[in-house]
Amino acid sequence: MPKVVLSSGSSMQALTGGQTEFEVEATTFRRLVLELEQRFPGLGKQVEEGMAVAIDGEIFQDAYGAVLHPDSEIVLIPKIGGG
Amino acid sequence: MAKQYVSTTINGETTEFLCETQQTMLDVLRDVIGLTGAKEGCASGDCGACSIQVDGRLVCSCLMLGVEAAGKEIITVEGVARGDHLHPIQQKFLEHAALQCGFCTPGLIVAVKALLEENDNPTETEARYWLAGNLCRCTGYDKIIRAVMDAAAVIREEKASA
Amino acid sequence: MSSLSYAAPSSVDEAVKLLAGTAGLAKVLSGGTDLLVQMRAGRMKPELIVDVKKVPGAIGMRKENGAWIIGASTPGAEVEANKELTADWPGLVEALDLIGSTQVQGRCSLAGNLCNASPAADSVPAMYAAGAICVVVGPNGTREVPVEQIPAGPGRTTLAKGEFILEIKLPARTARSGDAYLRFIPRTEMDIAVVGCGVNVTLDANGVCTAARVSLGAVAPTVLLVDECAKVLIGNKLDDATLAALDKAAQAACKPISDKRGTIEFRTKIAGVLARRTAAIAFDRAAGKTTGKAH
Amino acid sequence: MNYIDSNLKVVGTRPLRPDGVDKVTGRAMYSADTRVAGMLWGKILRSPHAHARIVKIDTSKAEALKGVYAVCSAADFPDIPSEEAFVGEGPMNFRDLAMNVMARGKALYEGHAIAAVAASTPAIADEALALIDVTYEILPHVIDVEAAMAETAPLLHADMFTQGVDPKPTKPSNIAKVVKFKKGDIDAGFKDAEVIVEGRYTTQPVHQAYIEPHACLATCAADGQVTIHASSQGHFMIRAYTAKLLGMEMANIRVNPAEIGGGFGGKTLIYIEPVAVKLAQKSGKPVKIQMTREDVFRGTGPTSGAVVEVKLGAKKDGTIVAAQQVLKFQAGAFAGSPIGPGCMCGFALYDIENIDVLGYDVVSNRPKVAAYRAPGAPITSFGVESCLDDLALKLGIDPLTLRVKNAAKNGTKTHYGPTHANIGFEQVLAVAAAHPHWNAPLPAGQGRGIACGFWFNIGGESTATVHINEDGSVTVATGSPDIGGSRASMGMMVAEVLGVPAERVRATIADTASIGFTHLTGGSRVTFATGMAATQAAEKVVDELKKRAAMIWEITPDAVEWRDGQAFPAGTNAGAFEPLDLATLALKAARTGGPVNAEVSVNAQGAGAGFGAHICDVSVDKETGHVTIERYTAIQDVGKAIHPSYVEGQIQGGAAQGIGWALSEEYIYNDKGQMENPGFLDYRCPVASDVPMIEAVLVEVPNPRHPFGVRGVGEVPIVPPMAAIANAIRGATNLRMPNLPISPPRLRAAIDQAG
Repeated sequence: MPKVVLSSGSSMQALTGGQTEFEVEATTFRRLVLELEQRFPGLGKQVEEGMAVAIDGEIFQDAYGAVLHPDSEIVLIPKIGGG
Repeated sequence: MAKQYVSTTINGETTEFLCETQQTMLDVLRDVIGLTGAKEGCASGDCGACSIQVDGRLVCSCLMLGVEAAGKEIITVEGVARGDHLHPIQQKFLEHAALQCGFCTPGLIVAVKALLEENDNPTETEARYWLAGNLCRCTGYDKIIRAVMDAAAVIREEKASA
Repeated sequence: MSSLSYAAPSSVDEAVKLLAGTAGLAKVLSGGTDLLVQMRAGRMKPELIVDVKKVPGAIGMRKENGAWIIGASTPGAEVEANKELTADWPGLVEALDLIGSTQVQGRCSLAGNLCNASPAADSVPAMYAAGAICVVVGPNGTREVPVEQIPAGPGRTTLAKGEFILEIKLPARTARSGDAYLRFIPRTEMDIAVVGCGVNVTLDANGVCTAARVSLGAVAPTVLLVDECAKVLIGNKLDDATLAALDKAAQAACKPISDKRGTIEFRTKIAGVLARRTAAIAFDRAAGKTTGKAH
Repeated sequence: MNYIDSNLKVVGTRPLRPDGVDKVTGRAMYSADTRVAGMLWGKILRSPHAHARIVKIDTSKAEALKGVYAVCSAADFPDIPSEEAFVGEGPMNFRDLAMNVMARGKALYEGHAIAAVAASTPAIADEALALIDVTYEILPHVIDVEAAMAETAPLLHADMFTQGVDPKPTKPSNIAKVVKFKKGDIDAGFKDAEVIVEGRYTTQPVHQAYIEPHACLATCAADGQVTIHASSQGHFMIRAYTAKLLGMEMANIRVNPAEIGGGFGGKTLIYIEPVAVKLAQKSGKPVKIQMTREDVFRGTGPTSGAVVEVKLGAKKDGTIVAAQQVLKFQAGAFAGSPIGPGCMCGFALYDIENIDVLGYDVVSNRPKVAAYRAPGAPITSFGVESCLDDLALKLGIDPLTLRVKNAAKNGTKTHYGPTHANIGFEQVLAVAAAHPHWNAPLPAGQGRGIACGFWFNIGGESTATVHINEDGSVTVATGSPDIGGSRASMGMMVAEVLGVPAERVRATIADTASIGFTHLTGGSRVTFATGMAATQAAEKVVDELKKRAAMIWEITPDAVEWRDGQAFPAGTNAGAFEPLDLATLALKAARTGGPVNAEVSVNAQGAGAGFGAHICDVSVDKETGHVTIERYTAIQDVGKAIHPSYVEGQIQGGAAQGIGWALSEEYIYNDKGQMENPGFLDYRCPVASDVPMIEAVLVEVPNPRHPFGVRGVGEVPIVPPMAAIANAIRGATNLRMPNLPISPPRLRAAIDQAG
């Protein structure tokens, strides 16, 4: 199952009761968000609106479609803007 | 409040306008006459975006009253091009990519024109000090200075072949 | 709303009448590079602006048996274009050239720089050093005033209501004389002087200083004419001992404030540094060594 | 399709920019250049106090003044709830945005908007402002970041509880958020280290200092439809934010993008647009608001000032085994400093096993910060790259060699999660090492410094349309405001795909009603993301053109080949036909199915990260503390330069801004918390005589995720300069200057202290 890692910079441990790593049954990012919301109310919304994700090393911002593999590592990080 | 009547020459055209005493030449150009080439970046003479020539001399139009224009010959950026083709300074600014946002460009074009009329063979240092009153935040000045030196060369050639 | 009127008289009498005759605040307009900024910021709310540039004598330069008479409203750029004046008073011309940008040079004037009465004005220390005389016209006629008697404090002058400066006179140049002005600013251009220094000297055939005037800007409420510095120079060549004494005397003369442009400590130290560097240029010029720009 | 290794005819050349002539002749229309008949002048009253309760606002005298048509204050705007959203640049709390646009209850910084008027002339508007009678209850204020973090500091927001700490705090604080990143075991790392260096560095807030002050013109029709003319880094951002703050439907707001006179991140927010719309609604007349330069400094966002603590541990051979950072960022009056990127960027350049970063987002009585070129990265890198220089010195290793030894490469896992892929940092360092500047003998008395920088670069949503005009000329329209020449690169990419000269393609920027949503111009995303949309739109047009040619030749489209702006039969068995060029096909468009156009919207992913290395030589006047930049070279991996001149320009401009940040730019506050230098006279941006020629060296490591290999270039160049200059000054004086700006008084004092 894909592994989700809360980079501590995401400051969302509050929502996960301190958990920083856990596995989630999901094959797409969209499914992942729904699963997160179900397991940790508020986290899914937070991820959607305020976060970017690194899936197997690559940063995605707003990427429902992104495909997850069974061995995928998903790191939740603050969304990135710029000047 | 009674407005002042002023008759002047702008870019070769006899121009008459009414303005309030406290209106600067920049206010008059932009808000009374509708020549918006000269820009307001600071209204205190620190950025040069409003540069114009008055009787050939480079000034900040934000540091001159509109009423002072009476009887003067004024050149704004709109009056720099030679008829339907660009002045060598304008051409070189384009060729050297000496502008990004372009907001400081009108003031720079006029300031460089004044420089090259006084000295058509400036050193890089002379050019940099002459233009120290024209702030540019985009380019780091590098390409502007290259454009100035190149335009100066063109103008010298023009004179030589004239 | 408050109404502001404007007049551009063509004679001294007319100008004086207008300035003296207004109940409210009447301001003289030469280059306007300070006045317009102050009006825009609401710090200055005049009722009448008298543009004196059309008054005979206000614009232009002439030399009368060695002495220069400069129209007090002449734009800096026009003064700098005068090669003969620049040869006689390179320091004063360079000081004028340091006011603002090229654009400001097209407007700013000696009288404006002096009457704005900022202790940091660039041309003023140079005028002090030069021993310039102001030709002041007013309701009671014309009087000649040494330049150092014009500023009364930051933003204040000793001119009476209705008076304005028509001309600035520079004394005739004697042999082996030279002047210089240096200022320190954080950038290379466009800043107000953190410290300014003017030096004007006359040397004998051996390079010994026989006459000197030294001035400092931005280290006190008004520009200072520092006799102690002059005393250090007179009777001496500009050797290391003299330079050290000059540095010390300049620092001792400082009564600066700490503000957004510099601290007391920094201004004081820099005053000493500039005094040395400016004197070196003035001595060289008096000895006929360099004519190049000091900056 | 991917063009990276194809033989390019247009991309990589230097044609004149399509909008150039308008800009050198004064014809280009910027925000403040638009005016309409019957227009009113709007002006904004700003708080003279750094922190004060607004007891009462009496506007009756102002309203009674002849020539005044409308007055408004916070009471006229909806009081919207706290809501985090990511519409524009970075997470945005709309309640904060609303309260920043018009103070509600409290003035939180000097310059905070309190009320606004619309009058027939600017002079009357000024007079009206003076007639607005505001009763303030002055509150204690706090300016500095560490003072604001203190338990006893004056609180800006009674409802602000520090996020990111467990358990949730019970007392409010000025610390909006704590951010942590960890990799490996930091304690083990330092135990393992043979050499340890640390430093404490401070940076000043600096303003983007775009030369064009914010301005806008709002008109409001009787049916409630609003049109806004404004320059910004995103007209869709203006529409979204204005709609949100006024409770309007987006469809009822149309924003026309004026030419923008610089932004650098500072125009990714709104300040005046909702106010202009409100005044237009109240007065029934068009309203123009134009900030003064003083308004810009007092009322709009600089980037954060900060305290940066860095500790590095290394082996004798130079291998860095532990890296620790504590960052305290000023957010201004509302939460939201770039602390996230600040925590991520500093160590992103290096392959380090054990990393620990702690960041604080802190509010104080200053204008709310706005994005500024690589937000957060220059601040964190000033600390890290200065500390690295000290480490190199202590190890006796050349500072460039030390960076090469520890450089991040493809596969390096960052401390914030992602793994670097397709990066060109090693290539950049190799070019630096071989560059004549790095190898030139150093003139006596001068110092040489080097520092590096990183920025993620982003992609995101963009829309582009390509039209083949009736005569075969081409128009490309996008939703991305052109802040530095992007119209040129859009036109060039389209020309390349169509196989026509750049001059045949005109690029424009469409308003919010005329093209699909496009995220704002920022994050160095336009040439990457909008360029991707434009390229794909051009490809769709080519496919369509092939279909049209096939129809004319009565063959199948796949038997048609597109080359050099013409359709050819693909091989002999496709048949023998004269090639059909754009003009011919355009002429036959009606007969073959109608106009040939395509629109493409993308949400571009795979933006390639950027790395740069800057080398600079300085001389120091030891008597005055004045620093002169003698030589400057900026090397950067740009992926692929579409128009090299404008890529170089980005790098040169970023470097010059960094020079100002390093030496002369700062906010000076008095003890009342009022800014003392709100103008270009005493807020000292570099002028032409302050900087040397800046050599921009383009390294091209293509980004495989973009059809032309593009990666963002606009932000990286402002990251290295401060440390590069500080390192050069250390070389010249043997003094480590940890506090910015390195102004003459500071440097002279340090020189005297060292004796």
